[in-house]
Amino acid sequence: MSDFLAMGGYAEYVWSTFGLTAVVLVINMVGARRRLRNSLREAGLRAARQRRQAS
Amino acid sequence: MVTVVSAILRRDLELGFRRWGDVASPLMFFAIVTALFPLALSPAREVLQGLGPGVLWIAALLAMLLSLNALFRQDLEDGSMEQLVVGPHPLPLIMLAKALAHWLLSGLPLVLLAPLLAVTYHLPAEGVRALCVTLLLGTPTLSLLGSVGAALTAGVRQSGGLLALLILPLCLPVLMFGSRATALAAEGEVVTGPLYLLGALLALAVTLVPATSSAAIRISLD
Amino acid sequence: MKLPTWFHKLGSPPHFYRLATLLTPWFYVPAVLLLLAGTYGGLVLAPADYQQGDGFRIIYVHVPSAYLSTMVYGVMAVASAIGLIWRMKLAHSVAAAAAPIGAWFTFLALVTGAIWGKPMWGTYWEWDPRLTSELILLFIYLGYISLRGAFDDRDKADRACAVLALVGVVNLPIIHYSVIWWSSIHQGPTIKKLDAPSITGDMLWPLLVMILAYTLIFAALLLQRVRAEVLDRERNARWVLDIMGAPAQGN
Amino acid sequence: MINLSNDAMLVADELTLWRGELCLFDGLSVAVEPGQALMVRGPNGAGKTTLLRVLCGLTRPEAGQVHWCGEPVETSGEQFGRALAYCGHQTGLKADLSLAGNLAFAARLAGLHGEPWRDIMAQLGLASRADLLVRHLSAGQQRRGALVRALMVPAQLWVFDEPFTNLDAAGRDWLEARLDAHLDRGGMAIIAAHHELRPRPGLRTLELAEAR
Repeated sequence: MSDFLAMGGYAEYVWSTFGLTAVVLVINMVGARRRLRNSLREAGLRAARQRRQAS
Repeated sequence: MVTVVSAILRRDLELGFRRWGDVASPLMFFAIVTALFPLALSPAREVLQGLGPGVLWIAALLAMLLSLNALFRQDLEDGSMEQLVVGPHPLPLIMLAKALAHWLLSGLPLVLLAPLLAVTYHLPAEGVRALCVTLLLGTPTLSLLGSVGAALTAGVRQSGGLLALLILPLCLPVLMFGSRATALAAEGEVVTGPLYLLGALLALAVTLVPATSSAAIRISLD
Repeated sequence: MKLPTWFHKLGSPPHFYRLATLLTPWFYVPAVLLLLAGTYGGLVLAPADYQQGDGFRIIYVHVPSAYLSTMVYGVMAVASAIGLIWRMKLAHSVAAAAAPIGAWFTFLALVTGAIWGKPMWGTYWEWDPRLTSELILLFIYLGYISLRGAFDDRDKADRACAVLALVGVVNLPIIHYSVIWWSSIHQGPTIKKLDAPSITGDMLWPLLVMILAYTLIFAALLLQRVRAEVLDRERNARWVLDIMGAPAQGN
Repeated sequence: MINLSNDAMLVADELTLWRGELCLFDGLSVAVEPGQALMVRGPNGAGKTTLLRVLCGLTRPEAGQVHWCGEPVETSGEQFGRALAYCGHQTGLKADLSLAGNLAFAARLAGLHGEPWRDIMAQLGLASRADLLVRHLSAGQQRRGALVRALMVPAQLWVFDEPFTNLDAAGRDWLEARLDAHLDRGGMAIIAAHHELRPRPGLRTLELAEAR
């Protein structure tokens, strides 16, 4: 296991790139979901407001 | 066709001379920026000769960016661009005339001032000649590309930095070929290659930009 | 030019919104699975490269993000063209949604490329044609995103950014080849450029798996962001109110 | 005078335009024929200016089409451009040029020779101001300068946005008389105004409701 982690001496480079990739992927996944949540919430507020105005 | 271009050129040039301050400031900026490097780095001949072409070209590019910002802003505020858009004349032709007028007021003066500044960098004669030729070929392309950026950001509030961010990546090929050709010429090498490429970029810009900046200005006027 | 009806149907926001809601998990799940498979393949199964040793494994994250950075700009340019020509707000929504994703992966390609450069050339940053083009592409993305942010009217922002994306897509090849020309003049061909080492079969399949995984992840992220953009643009439309009637599902 | 083709018509159908949350107009259709003047009235912010800009092809509506002689205004370029005289809120004059300089530019652009603006300028009492920089003119004089520019070049369709503001009584009468002559010759006009136009044959009114 430890030589796997050593990556033939390139450990810091390989793991840093894979780590950074994971971080960027997570940032994008969370970001996209939150962007959608915000729009859904705003649309919900607007719908509620219009329903109040209509009634 | 010709009357439209000449009418716009005549008006914009007259405006340029009336507000000569707007024409002079990019020139002074060009001179000051080129003077910064010897003061900041070193007045040594070899250093300056090595830096010369790049610094002069970068300063010229930045100087043109200064004047591009206001290119359409004033026309939008006083409604004169609106009249041109609503008028019978083809908008791409009008935008080409505007870009030409901008070049005459900002690009050409830079080309005339460049030899003077090149001397302060101890550039040899071939280098100075190459600098002028590359600027003569490159600055119109910068005006054209810049007119697209200016048209896109004309309606937007404070857009100084934005215009530079939009335009500079597009101007990189001109900068690279221009400064490279000047440096190579200064070392006595043949530079026909980059000059042809600069000419090709100019031809491409003259054909593609007018239609693009027309679409852009219509969007800003919407 | 008469368009196929499915194109118009796809172009109608409510139809697209429902489709996107349905499809998002179908992209996410396989994407994550392929990602794990590709990573395992690349890190464990693939043999070390005879020249770069295990350092070459960085290509399994660098190459897919570099591919994505250009592919996403292509998606933005096509969407912008469709948006301008057929005046489809949905197409503009796709371009608006794709930009931040493209910018992120361009940044990722840039940094992973630089890190990969360290063991190869000894320095983190090397003005290699590929990395330089990637850097300029990042500036173009940032320019696009800041132009979009500068407009407060959404329709104007869409159309202006569409023009910018088309101007960009015309300039990208020009910039790329002038960078190659520029670097060949400066460095000369002596310095070994950052090209992928010769890949044999069992090194190759993880890379293809990773590229497919990245594409699917991009699709999933894009669908979510486009749904958000569509909701923002269609705020006055009837169908948005109907959807809001139902409990909000933000999967 | 240009030949006023009597089958020329401006037709706008099903115009829809939102501004953010507000709907300015929805499904608005209007047509103007030779000899007709359409007065657009409505409270501030009802979208009068925007409607005029849509009819000129400057602003693109969310939905709907505007046709001039059957051609969509956005793509009819020369034909519509020659027929239209547009006077918006802005004067369209460069502040750093003299009034005469601006008008000379407009005349050259329209291919007119000599100084066709002299007599209109005199009628509007601007003769003595011709060589002043537009920057130094009062708002009223600048408005009248814009009117001179719009009226100098013969056009079949006038689209004026509140042309009567900053005009004194004499100026108003002059413009009303000028409008009558224009309509008699088969011209058309779309005018956004707050105050009542003099009743005349072919005058129609379009009331824009408050944007909701």
